[in-house]
Amino acid sequence: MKANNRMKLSFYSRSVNEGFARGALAAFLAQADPTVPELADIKTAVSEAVTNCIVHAYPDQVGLVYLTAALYDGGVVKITVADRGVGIGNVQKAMEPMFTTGNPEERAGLGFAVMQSFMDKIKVTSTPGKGTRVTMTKTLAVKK
Amino acid sequence: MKANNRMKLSFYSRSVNEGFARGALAAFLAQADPTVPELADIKTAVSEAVTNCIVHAYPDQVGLVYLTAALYDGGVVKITVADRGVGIGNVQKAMEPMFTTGNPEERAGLGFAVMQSFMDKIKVTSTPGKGTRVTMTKTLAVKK
Amino acid sequence: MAKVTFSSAGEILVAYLSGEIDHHSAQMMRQLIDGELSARMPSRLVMDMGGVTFMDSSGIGLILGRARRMQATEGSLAVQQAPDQIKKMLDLARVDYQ
Amino acid sequence: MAKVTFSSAGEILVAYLSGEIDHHSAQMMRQLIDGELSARMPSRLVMDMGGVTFMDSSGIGLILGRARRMQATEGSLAVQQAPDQIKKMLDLARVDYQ
Ligand SMILES: Nc1ncnc2c1ncn2[C@@H]1O[C@H](COP(=O)(O)OP(=O)(O)O)[C@@H](O)[C@H]1O
Ligand SMILES: Nc1ncnc2c1ncn2[C@@H]1O[C@H](COP(=O)(O)OP(=O)(O)O)[C@@H](O)[C@H]1O
Repeated sequence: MKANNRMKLSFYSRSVNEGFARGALAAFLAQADPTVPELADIKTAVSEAVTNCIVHAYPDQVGLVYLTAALYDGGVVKITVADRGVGIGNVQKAMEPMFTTGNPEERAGLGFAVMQSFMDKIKVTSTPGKGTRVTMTKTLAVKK
Repeated sequence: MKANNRMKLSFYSRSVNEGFARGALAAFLAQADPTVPELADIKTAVSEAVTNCIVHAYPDQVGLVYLTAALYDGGVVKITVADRGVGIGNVQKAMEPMFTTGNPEERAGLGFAVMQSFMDKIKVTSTPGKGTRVTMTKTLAVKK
Repeated sequence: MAKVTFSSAGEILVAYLSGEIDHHSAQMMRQLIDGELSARMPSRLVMDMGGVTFMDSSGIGLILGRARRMQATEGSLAVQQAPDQIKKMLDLARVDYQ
Repeated sequence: MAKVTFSSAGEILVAYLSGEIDHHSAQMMRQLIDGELSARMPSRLVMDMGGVTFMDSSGIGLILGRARRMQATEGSLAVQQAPDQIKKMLDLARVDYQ
């Protein structure tokens, strides 16, 4: 299916860019006229995925984070967040709620759980040493 | 000189993305804490360059617009807007105020004049049939 | 969201522009204003920029195009209530304002 | 801009969080709150979310970490005034709120 509109963004894995990614995404999604809770859900899920690239994918260096967003007929929003970082050995394990390899004083291990619960669908592919890609979709309610 | 932060964005040459490009840029520049007029100047100049890609570079088709923004020490903001469209035969002529090849009912021929006056420096390189790149810099006032 | 509302008194039509004026929204604004001009045939058009939060040179194209339309019928155009950043753009384009 | 302000009454410290809570801002908020906890040693910490406009799971990490700190000194923690979207996140993480 061909996207009606699409954007591609890349930026450094620096924490100041978490807010930038959400702001850029909100500016792109404005044309789809999401409700306030729909927009908040999507921003939250994307913030989780972007933060994971910054915290986990590039633990000791600055790398690039890749974000794409596309709009399809019927209010379908598709978003990918990808990195070329360390990758995940066991994706299924990583996606379990409360599982974290991060500092437990900071990370709750809920990033993937949030993405799953705030979006309609999420797919994670990862290759250790090569990087990780998270693909998420959500269908916006049709406005009258 | 190495940028302290940098982002790269691409999107379709559709007019709805003019507002998106400005919104994404504003989200990126927030970390540099520009004044309201500084931010307005940069958004205006970038809006001109992006609109030119949409109106002139891809007259009968949808193509890609490439936007980058980078922040350097001393409040220096550097922005490029590029396309792979029709290009400009005579850049010097194109940059003259009031010159336009567009519909004079809509275009004022002031895009380049605005970029020159609202930014500190602008450089335009173009190859007919290959595309155009506009590079603009502005130094933000240092905050106390 | 860009918007235009109108008020009319005698020969004068006032168009209140608000939101962001760029090439995207200027197309819609032009159609709205030209529709109103055709319907009312005012001798003076006032473009009120009080609610405009952003404007690039597409807004100048919008103003100059309407000025030409008004001149064609011996009418006149005025721009009012422009915020500072919009004045900067009007000055660059040598468009007068009140 | 993310911000934390404090008010203190007897044994109770209230931290008023506002703005966007993400991994970037949570680091700063954690330092501010922990600094205040060390200085005042309250027996109850109330985290007031009334001004929070965005929160991802980094905010849960912030809350749970502070809860553990309070428990370590037999103290308690409460979360109050969470806007709806933040409640959704708290529910998912099974964090109680008032
Ligand atoms: N982009 C990534 N690159 C490498 N590892 C990741 C990435 N995203 C997630 N992980 C791994 O999956 C674990 C769980 O992630 P998540 O559910 O988001 O919780 P948290 O970020 O709080 O640890 C992380 O602790 C990390 O080990
Ligand atoms: N990205 C571009 N690709 C092709 N032609 C361009 C591009 N940008 C500008 N031009 C040419 O330069 C002319 C002047 O541009 P500008 O000063 O922005 O005024 P306007 O957009 O109102 O025409 C345009 O009419 C067009 O012929």
